[in-house]
Amino acid sequence: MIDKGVPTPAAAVAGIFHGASVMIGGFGTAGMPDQLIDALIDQGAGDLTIINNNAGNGETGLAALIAAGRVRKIICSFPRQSDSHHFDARYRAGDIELELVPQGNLAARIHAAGSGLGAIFTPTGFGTLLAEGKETREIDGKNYVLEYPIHADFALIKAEAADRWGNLVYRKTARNFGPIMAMAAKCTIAQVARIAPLGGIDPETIVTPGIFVQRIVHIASAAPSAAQAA
Amino acid sequence: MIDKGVPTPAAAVAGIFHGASVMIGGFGTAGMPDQLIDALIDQGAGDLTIINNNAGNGETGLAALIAAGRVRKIICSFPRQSDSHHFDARYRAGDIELELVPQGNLAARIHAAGSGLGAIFTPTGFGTLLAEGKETREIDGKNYVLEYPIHADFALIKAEAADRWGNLVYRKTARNFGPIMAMAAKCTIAQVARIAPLGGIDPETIVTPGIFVQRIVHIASAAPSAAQAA
Amino acid sequence: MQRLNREQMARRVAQDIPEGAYVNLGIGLPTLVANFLPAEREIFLQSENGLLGMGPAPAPGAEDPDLINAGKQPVTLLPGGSFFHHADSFAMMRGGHIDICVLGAFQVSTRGDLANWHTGAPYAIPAVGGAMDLAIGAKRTFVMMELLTKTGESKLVDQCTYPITGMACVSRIYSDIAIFDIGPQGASVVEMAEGLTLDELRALTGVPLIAGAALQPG
Amino acid sequence: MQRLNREQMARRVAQDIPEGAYVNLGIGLPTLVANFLPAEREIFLQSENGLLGMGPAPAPGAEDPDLINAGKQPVTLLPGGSFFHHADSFAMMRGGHIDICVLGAFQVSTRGDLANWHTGAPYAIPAVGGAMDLAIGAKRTFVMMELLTKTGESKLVDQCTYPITGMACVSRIYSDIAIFDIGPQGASVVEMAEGLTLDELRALTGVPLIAGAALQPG
Repeated sequence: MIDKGVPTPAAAVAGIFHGASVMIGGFGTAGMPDQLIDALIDQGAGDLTIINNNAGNGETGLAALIAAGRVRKIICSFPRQSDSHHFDARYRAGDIELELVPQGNLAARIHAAGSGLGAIFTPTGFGTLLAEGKETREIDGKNYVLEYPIHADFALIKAEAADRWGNLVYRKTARNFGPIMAMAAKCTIAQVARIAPLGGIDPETIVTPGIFVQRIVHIASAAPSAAQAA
Repeated sequence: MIDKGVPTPAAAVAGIFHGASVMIGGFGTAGMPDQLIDALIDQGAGDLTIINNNAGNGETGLAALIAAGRVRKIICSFPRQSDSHHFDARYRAGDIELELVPQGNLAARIHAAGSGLGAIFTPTGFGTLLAEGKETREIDGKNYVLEYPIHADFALIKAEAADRWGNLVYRKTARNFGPIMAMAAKCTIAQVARIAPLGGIDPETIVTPGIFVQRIVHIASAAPSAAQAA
Repeated sequence: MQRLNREQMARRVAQDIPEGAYVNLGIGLPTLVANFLPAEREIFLQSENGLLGMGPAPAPGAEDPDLINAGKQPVTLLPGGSFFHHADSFAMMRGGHIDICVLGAFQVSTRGDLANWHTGAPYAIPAVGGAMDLAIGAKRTFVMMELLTKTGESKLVDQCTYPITGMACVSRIYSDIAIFDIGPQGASVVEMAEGLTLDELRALTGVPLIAGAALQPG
Repeated sequence: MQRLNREQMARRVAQDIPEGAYVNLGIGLPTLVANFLPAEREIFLQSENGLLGMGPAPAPGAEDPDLINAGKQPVTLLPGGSFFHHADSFAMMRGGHIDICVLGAFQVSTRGDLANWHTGAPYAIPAVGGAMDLAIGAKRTFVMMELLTKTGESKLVDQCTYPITGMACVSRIYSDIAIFDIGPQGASVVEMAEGLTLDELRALTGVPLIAGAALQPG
């Protein structure tokens, strides 16, 4: 019998190695897998390349991972925020490498990785600093930049519910990067607020089929109702 | 108030012009929008370029459109079937142009069109007859073929339910090409078995957001229960 | 000269958004436009973090941390709204499915280049977010901005001096002093603040301006 | 020599599919494999027309025209199964998420080129379907075929004479006479029909064959 459930966040992040590339879901704090990140900090892996939309907020989650000195490089679209001081300090000190990617290209490159494409011509960024040095091409009268897929060794994402085969559904705008990161990583680890029985999620509504998910861990405290009460 | 509903299949296919490119959903007969195709035959537009996975089965639907002499070119992955005699005859007579595309490249090219990409490097077909004359490139040790998006003027698709904003849900494997064709066509026309009130479809389960749909028509007889009884 | 304030600018943009339009309102000033959309028009607001059919801010206490807009503010979803993932969301944008995108700007050139993501200052940490996708994706890109900087320089320029966000992507500028259409011939003036003349506007901006149809003597 | 019949070949392939594998079974002979998967193993069958967790054929009268496999035959969905659109389905394939794909073949070359989509006959109407995506997408591509044509020619060849479906994509061949692994060194023999010698097999195929580990004297 296949059961992708693991008992604890520590078990969920086991095997994430020094130097790994790790996608982390979330847009700001919505969909951010806080408990998995905490477990990753405890686990100790460093020299990580992180792919996320942002570069951490405040003191928890990705910001804490950065503060702990575990991140060598970050690929993201929007690092600078009012409370991104941990990233800011390490970036200004030259301790973290930044690859800045327009948000839609970030999504498209992650999606391309999950879909097995070798590269894509995207119109976003043409003629800008972020396309400098990149191959460009005019196709049907419009200009495009060649962008390559972003793969990762691991993805840490947050979903609303899972069954033991790893099928996932999400909650509202916490969905964001979860489904495409799940496709693009070799090992996708999801923290979920609820475990459903097999067949308990309507097959028409499954957003991420279990084929894209390797481990799930139930985090009751990650339930949105709890977050709302906080 | 926005209501994308139109009263009849004839109204739904109004404006499809001579020489238009028309995507038609369906994999075999599952998801094939039969009533819309019948209406298109009655409407009279010809010289059409059709994008579909197949090239018609038996005597109805796409096969009837071909038999009526309305199709100039077909882009598909699997034209030859035991009952594709209308296509076979016209193809052998040189009356229909065929662009044969591997099924996954067909899906990826339609998806690329809907997503605004200029071209994609795909591994499928490398080294085969179907990549002859196409640009290729080795990326990270793997070989890829450059393929271009497939756009269309119209898409005719079949879904299970819609609301007046054009949000769609599908039924089982009748989903197939519907969601991506809806993204890739300038005007997407959906025949649906049920009209839901606005808000009557759970927003977490909407497969095709209404932004991709321009017209919907209610075809009670297209309900799968009726099809099963037939 | 009677300049528009921020609310008046937002109201003016809202006037031009037709029923049934799919619209993305950028962070900052453009977000205000939502407050002035006529209640009798159904207009679909998209937020690039994965929702379509965005409604107004929730009542205090009813905020949901999983239901936010691109500016990470709590929002609501209208009946008929939907959720989707980031690749689908930017496919809507990049694929030309959004009718109108309204953005703020540091500068816009008379050929429609937009600069709104980076001051280019050497100490600044760059951040782009969805700006470049929004700039080039929509069928029409509207810019909302005050026409002059605090030191009186025109933000409508011959050539952007800040790093650009997108090339030739702006179709219309709504400012506190005038409204401009951007086309192959350059910038044409659609409307001006009461009491302003075209020559005064030319002097303020220092760029060539065409008199739009509505300014022509009948 | 004791050749395997079609059912025995399917049973032999099924033996090698481990629990938890994501598997696509091609149209024709490979479809038979589903009948021999051990009931105690959970194995995920994908069909490229948009379902994962495919179950057995429905009872007569319970067919649903909207629930079919890639061969357009009625099927069922297991609890835990899911539906998705064609682009997602082929992303599963092309993106390397499927562990094993089992396909029929006209020919396979000793370097793993597969020919199974087109006889190349001038009068034939070509049809490719998902064959090219399936051939190159899965982590491992198994071929199931009778080793010899009806006229006795080997389908394992030095160089395919039919138009190929994919280059160097086959990892293993299950035939009625022998099982071959395809690797950088060429074809190695994993198992042979009882009573057959390696030299006899070499004579039947006419291609260089390596003795696999299991055939080596202990």
